[in-house]
Amino acid sequence: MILASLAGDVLVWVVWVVAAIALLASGFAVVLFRNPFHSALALILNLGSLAVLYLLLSAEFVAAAQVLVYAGAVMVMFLFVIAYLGGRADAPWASSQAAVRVAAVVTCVVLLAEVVLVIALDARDGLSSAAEITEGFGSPRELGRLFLGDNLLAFEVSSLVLLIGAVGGVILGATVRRGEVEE
Amino acid sequence: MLGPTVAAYLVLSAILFATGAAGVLIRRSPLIVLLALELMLNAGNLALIAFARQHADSGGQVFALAVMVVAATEVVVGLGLIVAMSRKKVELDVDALTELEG
Amino acid sequence: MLSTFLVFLPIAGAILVWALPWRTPRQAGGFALLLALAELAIWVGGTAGFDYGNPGLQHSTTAVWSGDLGIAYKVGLYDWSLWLVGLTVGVMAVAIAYGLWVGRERARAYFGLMLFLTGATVGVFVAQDLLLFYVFYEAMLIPLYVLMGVWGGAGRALATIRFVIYTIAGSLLMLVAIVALGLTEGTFDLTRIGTSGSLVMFLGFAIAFGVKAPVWPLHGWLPDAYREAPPEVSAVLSGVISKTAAYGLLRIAIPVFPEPVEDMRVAILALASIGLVYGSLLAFRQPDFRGVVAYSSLAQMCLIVIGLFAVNDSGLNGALLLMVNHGLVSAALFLIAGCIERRTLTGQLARLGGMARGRPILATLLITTGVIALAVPGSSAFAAEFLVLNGVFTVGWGWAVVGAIAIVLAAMYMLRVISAALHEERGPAVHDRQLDLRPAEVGLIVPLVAVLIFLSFWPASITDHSFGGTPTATVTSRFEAP
Amino acid sequence: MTAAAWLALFSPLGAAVALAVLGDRISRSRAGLLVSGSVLVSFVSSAYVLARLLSEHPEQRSHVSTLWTWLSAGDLQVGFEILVDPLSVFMMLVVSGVGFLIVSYATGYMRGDDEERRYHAYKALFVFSMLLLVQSGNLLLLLVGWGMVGLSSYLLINFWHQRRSAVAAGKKAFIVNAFGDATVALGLFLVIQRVGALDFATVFGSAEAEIGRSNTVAVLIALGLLGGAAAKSAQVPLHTWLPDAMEGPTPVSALIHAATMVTAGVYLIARTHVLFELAPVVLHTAAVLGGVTLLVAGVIALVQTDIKRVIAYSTMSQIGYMFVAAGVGAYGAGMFHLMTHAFFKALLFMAAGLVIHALAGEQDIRRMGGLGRELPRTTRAFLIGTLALAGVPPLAGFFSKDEILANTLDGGPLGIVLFVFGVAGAFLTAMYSFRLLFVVFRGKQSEHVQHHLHREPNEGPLSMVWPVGVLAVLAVVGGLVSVPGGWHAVDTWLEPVSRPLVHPAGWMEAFSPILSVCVALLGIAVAWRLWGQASDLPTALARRYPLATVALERKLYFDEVYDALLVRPAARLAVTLERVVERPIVAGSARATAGGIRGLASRVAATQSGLLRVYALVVAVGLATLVLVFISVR
Repeated sequence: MILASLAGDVLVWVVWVVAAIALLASGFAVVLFRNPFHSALALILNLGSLAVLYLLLSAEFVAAAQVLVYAGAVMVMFLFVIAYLGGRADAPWASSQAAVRVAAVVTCVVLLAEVVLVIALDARDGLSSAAEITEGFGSPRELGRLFLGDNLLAFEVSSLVLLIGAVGGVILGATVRRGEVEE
Repeated sequence: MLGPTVAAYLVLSAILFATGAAGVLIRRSPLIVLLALELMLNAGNLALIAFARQHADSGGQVFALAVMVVAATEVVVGLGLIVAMSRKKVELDVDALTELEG
Repeated sequence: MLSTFLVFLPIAGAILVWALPWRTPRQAGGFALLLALAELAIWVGGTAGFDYGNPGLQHSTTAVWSGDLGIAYKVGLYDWSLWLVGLTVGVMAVAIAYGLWVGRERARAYFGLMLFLTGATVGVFVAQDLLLFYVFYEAMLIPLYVLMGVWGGAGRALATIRFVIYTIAGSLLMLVAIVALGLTEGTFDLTRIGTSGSLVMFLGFAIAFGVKAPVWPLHGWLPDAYREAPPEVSAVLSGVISKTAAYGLLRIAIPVFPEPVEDMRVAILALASIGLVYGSLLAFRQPDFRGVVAYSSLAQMCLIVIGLFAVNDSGLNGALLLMVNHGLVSAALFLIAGCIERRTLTGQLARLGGMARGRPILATLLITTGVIALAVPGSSAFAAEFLVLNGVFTVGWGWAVVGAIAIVLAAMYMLRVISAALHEERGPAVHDRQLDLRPAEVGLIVPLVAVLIFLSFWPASITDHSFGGTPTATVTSRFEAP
Repeated sequence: MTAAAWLALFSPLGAAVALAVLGDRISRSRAGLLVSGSVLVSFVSSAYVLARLLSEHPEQRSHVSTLWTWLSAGDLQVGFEILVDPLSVFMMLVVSGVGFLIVSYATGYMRGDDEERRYHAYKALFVFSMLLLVQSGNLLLLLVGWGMVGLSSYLLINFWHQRRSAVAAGKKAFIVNAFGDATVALGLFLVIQRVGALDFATVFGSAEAEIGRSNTVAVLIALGLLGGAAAKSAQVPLHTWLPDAMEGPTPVSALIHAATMVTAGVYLIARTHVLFELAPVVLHTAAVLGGVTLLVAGVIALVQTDIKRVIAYSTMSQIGYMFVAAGVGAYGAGMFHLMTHAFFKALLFMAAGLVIHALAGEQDIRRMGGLGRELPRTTRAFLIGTLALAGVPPLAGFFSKDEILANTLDGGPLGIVLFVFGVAGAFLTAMYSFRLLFVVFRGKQSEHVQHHLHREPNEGPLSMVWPVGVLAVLAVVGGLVSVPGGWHAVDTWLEPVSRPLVHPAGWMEAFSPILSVCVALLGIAVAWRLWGQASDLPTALARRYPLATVALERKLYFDEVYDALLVRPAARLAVTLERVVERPIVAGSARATAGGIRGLASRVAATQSGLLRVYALVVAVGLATLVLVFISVR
């Protein structure tokens, strides 16, 4: 039993390390690639590795949603738009102002350092061991119960947000088209 | 819990967030800014799910799903704006948009 | 439930006025007036079932917002704040009726704002949670900014800006004090909050309320605001809104900060006494009707503050009576000023005069209100000022002497304004064609004056039915029911 | 019995309210009838109360009745209460009796005025206020009545409000009286502080124990009350408003500024004599004020040329006598003079009113003369009034004035001085009153009289003539209720309420009348020499002493001094405050905030490059800083 669980632990570690590396690498790639098309592809990888991490965190349903909705639908939309824009999508890599660029990077590093510091301060006690989880943790059933129970309002508001987003997208397209006709 | 502690996930999340933030702050292409924003949102999601695991509370996952909804909506609107800009023959450069100047 | 109902009936009404498709402005205004009168009727009904022997909170409703921070929606009425709520709903009903009679433009916005103002002001008087109090306090100011800035006179822009800046500066100080007090006490619930010895927090509240009242020298916004706002808004502003400051001092600053009150009492009494004499002297110099009433309001509010900070039976009862009384008096005076300005198109005293001739109703109402305002013995104002000065007399006889001098000065400026408008030769802006008060105007002002006369015959109707009969003990024990 | 007293109190108020509500829906004559009827009701009720009191034992003639609590603060409870006792009934009878006669007279005098109804309403309000003053059962309600008579006096003085002088006079009267109200209120604060109550029984019962004798508090309380009394009764130095108050209609002068309101100061001293006796110094001050006033007013009256002003100064002078009486502790004598003075002074004013009526509003005695032949009845009435005023036996003024003088003789050294003052005053009184009589009714008719006199049968409407007749009778016989050496009905009646401090011996009661009658006859003789026949002596005297003449004509410069000491400095202070403090606060704050905000705005605007990324950077920096703050504070 101990061996089996040890083997499982090692397996999980391996998966985690791979996923983490993929996550960070693809993240950097998104930011650093010059071509938005490549960046988008990197983001898909990023989202995929995130889904793996979600699985490791016993969030099966979210992982599935991540892959289907995000990596699937949303990213496809991205790619379509990038393809539609074609060459115009290419943009200069960096800001015109060097000072802003440096300040931006420094700020991000400081922010990172601060957050890591906070996590480190808590790593010993608060974050040292996770709570025990039950069988159904992260299952669609439980999430469904939560969504339609305690968080019904949030659920409804989310749907409303989606609806408004969709309407907004349509309107943005429509006004532009009319503008073109007038031209 | 198998594998690394939640703290490790949180560090990952922090790095990812910082990367995304840097992307937003230094890239000029609105498309890449949008992508970098997605990175930041996902970093947040990762932290949420990590905490959900930490406290054995599915509420965090619900929250993450809600964030996804917001992200998807944002992408729709953001891409719509970009397409509109392109149709209006506006240069696709964030620094070119200085209408808000005071 | 009564408190909640009194707050949200007008607010709901405001939403209806804004949202429903009214066919004519008059319909919207009529609906608003109907609601205001219904509110008044509910209040009258509430006075009947009130337990006046009990100094504790009554008709209260509680709904917790945040248990950890101790924030809740908690409202309720005390036997003394009941009168201030009554003043509010009464004066607001009259003001709305005046707006309807005058026919304000953009009626839906106007009447909606007036109703909203009613609800928010009642909210200030019933809120028993510090943050809720702050929310209502700010909610009350917003409609005032708009009412003053949109429907005001020629100089409204500057007046509004000045009012906004002064009040916002005051409010921010109060917000800081509220947060600090709530966090140190662990609750924002006014009925559970303990006493605090913090001078800084006390000053935060005191300055915020001092701006709103106003107390000298924080009155920079006052003259222009009272001059430029529409008359009925000036009436509300000086009649009702200024009382929220006095209410705040009485409900929060004095009971919660006993030691700072003790330490600062001389300073505050000195400022208020200066303001009292100062306001009376300047009122005597003002060239226009509303200016006189504005500065007299400054003096009266200072007198209320003097009574409050005497912190004894006589001073507290007197201050409360004076609040109600001054609310009615200044509302009536501003409405009369409005009626005069509608006829002569000016409030300049030099251009008025001789209006008593052929206008007996105007003359009677102005003289009656005026002599009540100057506290002729036998008037409710006299009863109130007598108590206030008697209260402060026991603190130090000098304060009472200053107050007595100021009351003689009050006689001077009030008689000046009465004579300048009504007596002597006819002024250049006065013509025989200008009518006496119309029945509608009489119907607006007479109820205010009637209540004043009633109070003159029976001032104890308020002093006997407040603070459970034991003002000092009730206030120092922070209004706990025994 | 108390019900009757309440009826007496509220009946005029009811009339006033009815007139206010009805407006022009009631005819003018009915308005007059309503008011005089209501005052008659008061008089009849008062008489009924008197009858009931007479049937009781003298020591039990005191009844308090409270309708409701008027004002309260903790332990302090002040009721809306009246006190029925010999003193208040005495005053009720004077007020409602003389009031009824004068109100009836006024229905004729004011007939045809545009705002007759308003006049009657004010008059009813005044009678109510005055009754409240005298009936009140506690000090606060007394102050209420006190202030409200001042208010009605203001309203009636500037009744003819188109006249600038009338408006100014009204304001002046009100403000001087407001000063008096304020000092009374301050005195009451001290009483509350010491005694904790304001009703007469408690205050007088525990005054000595709680306040003490002759200490600062006792003196301050009495000074406060004296301030009010002096202001209301127009005693030096607070007398300047009374002559100006003659701007009001003549019946007003008769009722308010002669018969009732101005004598309230004497009533106040008699009513609160317990408090005054705790501070004898103040009581003596009151007597000295009275003595000074009676001389000053008497001298000024000698040179005044307005018929009503002469009588007004005479009123001041006579109230001076009452103050002397009250100040030496002869309260009964003071109240007795108050009553007889009400009779003969009201008579004089109403007779003067008939003259003014006949001359269509003319009040300057230099434009009169020789009216005796034209207005015989008026002349007779005026003569009776003058004789009574001068103290010629056996008219009313003789008995009351001599009772005062006799009482002063028992008042120690100060009393002797006051006696001398009083005798000198008697001389002056005889002189100025007969001057008036001679100048107006004897001598040659002036051109003005010849042109403007309009004759009426009976010399005036019946409603004006009959009250004058009644008052003339009263001025003749009214003094007989108290005869030196015989009986002292007024003293005996008031004894339970205000026991006198002085008890003149028999020789005093014999000596003072003989002396004062001699002096009065001397005064009349001098007046006859100066004004009774054609003579240039007055003008010669005036030329001989120009400074004194001018000083007297300018009323000894009291107005000028007040103007320089109080009015102008206050006005200057107001102007200075406005310029030095108010403008900087109001205008300055506006300029400062506007300028500051504009400057701040331009600086902030410079940072708005429009570059979204820079904005986001600022947000990120802010976030980083905030996190740093959270880390460091945890």
